[in-house]
Amino acid sequence: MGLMAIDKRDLSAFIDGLIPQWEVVAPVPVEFKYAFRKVGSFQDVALDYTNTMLPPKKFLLPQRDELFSCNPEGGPSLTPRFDETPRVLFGVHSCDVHGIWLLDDILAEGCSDPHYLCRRSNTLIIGLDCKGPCHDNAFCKDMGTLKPAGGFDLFLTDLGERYAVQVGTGAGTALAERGGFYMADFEVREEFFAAWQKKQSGFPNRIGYDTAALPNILAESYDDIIWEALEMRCFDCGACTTVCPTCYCFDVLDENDIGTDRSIRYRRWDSCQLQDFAAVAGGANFRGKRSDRLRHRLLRKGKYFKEKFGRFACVGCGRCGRSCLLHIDVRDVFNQLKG
Amino acid sequence: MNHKYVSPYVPRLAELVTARQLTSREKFFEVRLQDGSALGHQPGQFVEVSVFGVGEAPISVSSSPTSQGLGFELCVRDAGSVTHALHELPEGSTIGIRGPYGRGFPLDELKGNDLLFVAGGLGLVPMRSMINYAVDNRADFGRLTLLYGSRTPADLLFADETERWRGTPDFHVATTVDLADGAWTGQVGPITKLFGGVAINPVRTSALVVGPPVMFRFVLKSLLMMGVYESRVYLSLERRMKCGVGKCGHCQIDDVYVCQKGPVFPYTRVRKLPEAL
Amino acid sequence: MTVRAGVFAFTSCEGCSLITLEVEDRLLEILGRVEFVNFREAIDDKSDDYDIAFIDGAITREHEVGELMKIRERAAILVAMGACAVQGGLYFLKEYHEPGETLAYVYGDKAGQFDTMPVRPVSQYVKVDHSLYGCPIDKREFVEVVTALLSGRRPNIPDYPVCNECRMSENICVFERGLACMGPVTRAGCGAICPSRHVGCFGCRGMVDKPALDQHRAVLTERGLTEEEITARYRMFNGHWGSAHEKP
Amino acid sequence: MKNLDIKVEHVTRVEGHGNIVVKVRDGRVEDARLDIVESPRFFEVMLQGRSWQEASWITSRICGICAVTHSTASLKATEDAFGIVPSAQTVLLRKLLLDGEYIQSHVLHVYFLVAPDLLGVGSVVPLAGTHIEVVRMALRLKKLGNDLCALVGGRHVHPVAMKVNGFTSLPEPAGLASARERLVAARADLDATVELFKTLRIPAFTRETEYLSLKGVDEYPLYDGDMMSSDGYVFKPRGYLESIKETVVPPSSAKHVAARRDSYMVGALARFNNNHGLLHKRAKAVADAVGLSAPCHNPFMINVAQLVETVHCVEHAAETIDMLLGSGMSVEVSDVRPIAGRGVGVVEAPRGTLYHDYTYGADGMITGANCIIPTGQNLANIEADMQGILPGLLGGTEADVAQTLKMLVRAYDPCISCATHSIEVVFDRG
Repeated sequence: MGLMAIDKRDLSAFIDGLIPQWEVVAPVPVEFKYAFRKVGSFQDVALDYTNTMLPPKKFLLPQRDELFSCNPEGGPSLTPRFDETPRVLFGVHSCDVHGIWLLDDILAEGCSDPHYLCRRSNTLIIGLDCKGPCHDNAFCKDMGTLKPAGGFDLFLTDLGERYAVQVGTGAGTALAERGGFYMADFEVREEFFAAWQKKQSGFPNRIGYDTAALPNILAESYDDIIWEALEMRCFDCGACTTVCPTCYCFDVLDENDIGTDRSIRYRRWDSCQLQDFAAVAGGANFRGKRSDRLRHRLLRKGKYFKEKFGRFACVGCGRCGRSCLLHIDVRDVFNQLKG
Repeated sequence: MNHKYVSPYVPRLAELVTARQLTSREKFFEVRLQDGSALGHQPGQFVEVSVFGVGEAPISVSSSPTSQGLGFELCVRDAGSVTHALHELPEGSTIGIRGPYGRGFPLDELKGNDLLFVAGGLGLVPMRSMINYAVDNRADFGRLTLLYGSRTPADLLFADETERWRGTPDFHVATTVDLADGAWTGQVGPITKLFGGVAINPVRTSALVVGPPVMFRFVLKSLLMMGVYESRVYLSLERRMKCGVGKCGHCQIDDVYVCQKGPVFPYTRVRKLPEAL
Repeated sequence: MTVRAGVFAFTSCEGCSLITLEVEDRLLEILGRVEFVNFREAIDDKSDDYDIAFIDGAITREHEVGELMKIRERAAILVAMGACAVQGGLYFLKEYHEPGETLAYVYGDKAGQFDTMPVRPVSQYVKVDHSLYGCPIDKREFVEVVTALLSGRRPNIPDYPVCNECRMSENICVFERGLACMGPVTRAGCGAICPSRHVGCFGCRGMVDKPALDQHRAVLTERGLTEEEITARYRMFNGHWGSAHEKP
Repeated sequence: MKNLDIKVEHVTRVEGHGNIVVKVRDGRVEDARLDIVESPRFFEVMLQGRSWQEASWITSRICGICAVTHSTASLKATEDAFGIVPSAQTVLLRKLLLDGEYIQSHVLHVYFLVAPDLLGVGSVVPLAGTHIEVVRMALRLKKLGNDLCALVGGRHVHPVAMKVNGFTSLPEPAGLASARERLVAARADLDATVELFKTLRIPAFTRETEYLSLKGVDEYPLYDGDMMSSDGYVFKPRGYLESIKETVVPPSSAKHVAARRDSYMVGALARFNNNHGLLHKRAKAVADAVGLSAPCHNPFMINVAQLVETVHCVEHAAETIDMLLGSGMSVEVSDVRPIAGRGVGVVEAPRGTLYHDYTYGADGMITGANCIIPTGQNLANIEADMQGILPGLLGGTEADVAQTLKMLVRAYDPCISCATHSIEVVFDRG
């Protein structure tokens, strides 16, 4: 799709113009960090933010996602629940756009997940380019997520007085028709290209090899002692998967209403790093060893999805490393495995 | 509400037609889908059973698709919240069924072969589906042999049926228990003890193995020593199949979702999955 | 279905009993399903015929043991309610002082007239079917246990660390605020209420089944806590847990 | 009726385990006691060797009903010891928390524990059948109190956000604004409660009594002030040990307390009698409407005084929120430097004056502690009232006598587990 532009002074009117029609979600400051929240006005948005604590996936796969309700009277009758709230995720950085793009593939593949797809089809994604590395441990460049390749409707790159706007979908085109946007002229294209060049050189590589080799390196490291060593730094708390833009594992639970006999089946975020994740009702735990759980996570991130979808299930955002109290950092592990 | 999306997580309603105690821990259920349709399963597949307000659990289908009944059969051990609630339900209750899910035994590949069924404990539940399929399509298969091991004589499942199988032409049945009581006159010891007493033609035999994880390693060793081809050994793996549709992640071993690619796997595949055994 | 229930308080502040009345939004619905037939703090009836017994408080006196055992015999389901009942709670702090001195300090020369024995959780004396964790218990979890028991399912009580739900709440980690926290080894379910208010977790919900203690100590040491400070943290709500293994 | 032996084991609808014991011989009251048979809990010992940061966290666990007041008294004691004067914002937030606790605690007591007696039912459960609107109203008001505590302190039972010289985090202004709306809306429920109270028959019994409470200057005093007696003397909180004395009275595991007379009363009625002029005008109007005027010597009127205070706290909370929002809250740096010494924190709990008294070493570790709890102070007075009321009851049946005595005990809203642990500690005052 094409390249457009919008003057900075027009962005506010554009976003505020969306709010009556869509639930607009954007990064906002929370003390010295940031979080994606529903905003009431463009003024609330932190344009110049570093990575949010949780990725925006929480609006597509909420922590508690009701699948259906059950009314035992006359049946029982089961009513599926679908969230059709029209929503705009604004200000999503390239790494997180990649995360959503991967979830799009994963949750559509095979037996597709309509609860996700329903939310997704009602969600517009307006990305916003970050200007520099958000943190020392971000390794987006190594994971190939410096610029978006899919999964967005519009994507904004700061050119000083205006933004270059990549249009990713037809819905994005429709958004751009709301006013303020114009086709990119030669000058915008030049600046956009220059900005991209500048961004590329401004981000260092933080993995000491070409990540194309990663699946093989991980395969060869299956029995490496590094997994046992990492055990000594892991709590089984699942913070790493909770903050991950591409983790989507869930648990399914029933909840009863005390006043009636109705119940709700819902799913909630789960984590392959929790001790009982692979335990069955009979008591056997098929991934009872902490080192096996750690390896499983890293293999998912760096091997399995790459082989299946052609893309890593790690976007290099570095959130897991920052949230780990004993500093288990995917980037460090990838580096150490190469040895 | 008509919706363009159909959720795979919403079960079909079904009736518990009969419920009968099988052993102290297992109960046997006949289940019929409310819309009258057949489940349409293959031997070795499983369903997700819902007790509304309690939850959902993966359960192997125990009846053969060839069986004459109107529904299908489940044999359930009281082991968790859902299975306990299922045991408590009276006949006629409404439950939810999703599935059938996964890949069962490869019927086309098995056709024409001798079949060696090796079942440990609850493993006989899914195996029963396959055994009855073979019995009902007796001409499609060669020699049939069932080796069945259980903890105690009281834990033996489907005793009547085991006798019926014994009476089927060219069907050899051998059982063993870990702990015998006074009345037990049969074999005592691990299931591998039964291998000495069976006469099979290894090159014509496909071996189907279902049982607790500890059993697999010894059984595999015995099978391979007997000369059964690796490519003709099939295992059914137990995992925590929560969603049944390859999403929730709980049943994943290495890069494989057991609920999608299993629970029945050829040994040649399992061998490449370090987390499988 | 309705059930008959009793709420029994032993050595406690009765805050957990009070929480059962603090679910104002659901209280009338609960009262429609749960008939409280013995609940000294709230009602006059003192029936011995109940299905579920909620036990609030630790066991610190000989006669409490007998009463507890009687309750256990009568109740089909016994729920230990709150840190005192579940793990002995804060009261275990007195066990770090010499017993005779303890009595004398509080009751002076009349100390001989008061009996007390080492603080023990309810599970030390009777089988506990379900536990409601925390000091005090969490009201949502109380409703969850009641509805689960009424529906014949196992209550959904987490066995993973507070860190998990703290991250879900998008809290800034209290370690980043320079505070110490028991979150990495403490059972979740409170919604990380303390870290959410910028307070380090004190571990009131007790530890997860298999806590990563060595790792936790490593974190606390790395953040500059001394051995004494670490021990003080561990003793606060988990003294009895420690004594059953190694006294922290 | 010449002889009477009453033993009510574990009086219901009170917090903690207490037994009423009465012995009458030939029409003469030989014994009238409220025995506290709660397990001793040794908080003063538990505190020893713990740091100043943990003190309020530990002492909050003295009581599940008035955890906010215990935390407040504890923080004030520590601040007193360290010479810290908390900011105006901190004080306002603490007062708002106290308002929330008073609303929740008084509503719980008046509606759930006392009203069943006055309406002739056994508990709030049948009350839900006969007076569902009353119960709904009570739940709304109680939830308002709870939510106010949760908003400011994180939760009501054992708040988490209170700390020495400040708060760990501040409530959201939007939350305060919506709480204010609910406070104003609660007036309707309170008006209805007043109408209900007008119809209740409150036992007529008076006994001239000494009342102790904080002394207000320009505000009805819940948070601070000097101590005053209705007998006309005042004393500084720090000097409380010179004015009130605790004694151990086995078998009660709670100690009795007395000042210049053999007994005194603390709590809502004491505060009303001593400070009624400082009540919010709406609360004063309620007092007039339900016939409460100072001095009132009928202990059953404690519950009426609680209603009056509830009205006051609802209005006071709304005004406090206005002040907080008007000045704008800011994150404050709370600097705390422990110094060796002793500090006393006195606060009015819903049930009466609460004293926390800590001695710290230079390292900020507690070396000595004493807590005097309202119910402990009321115990001697409850027994004096029992002795006073009994002669007039002897014409009735044993069951009637027991019922009246239970109502009397309940009127005091005793918090028994609270009261079970303390004795005077010898402090090294150099």
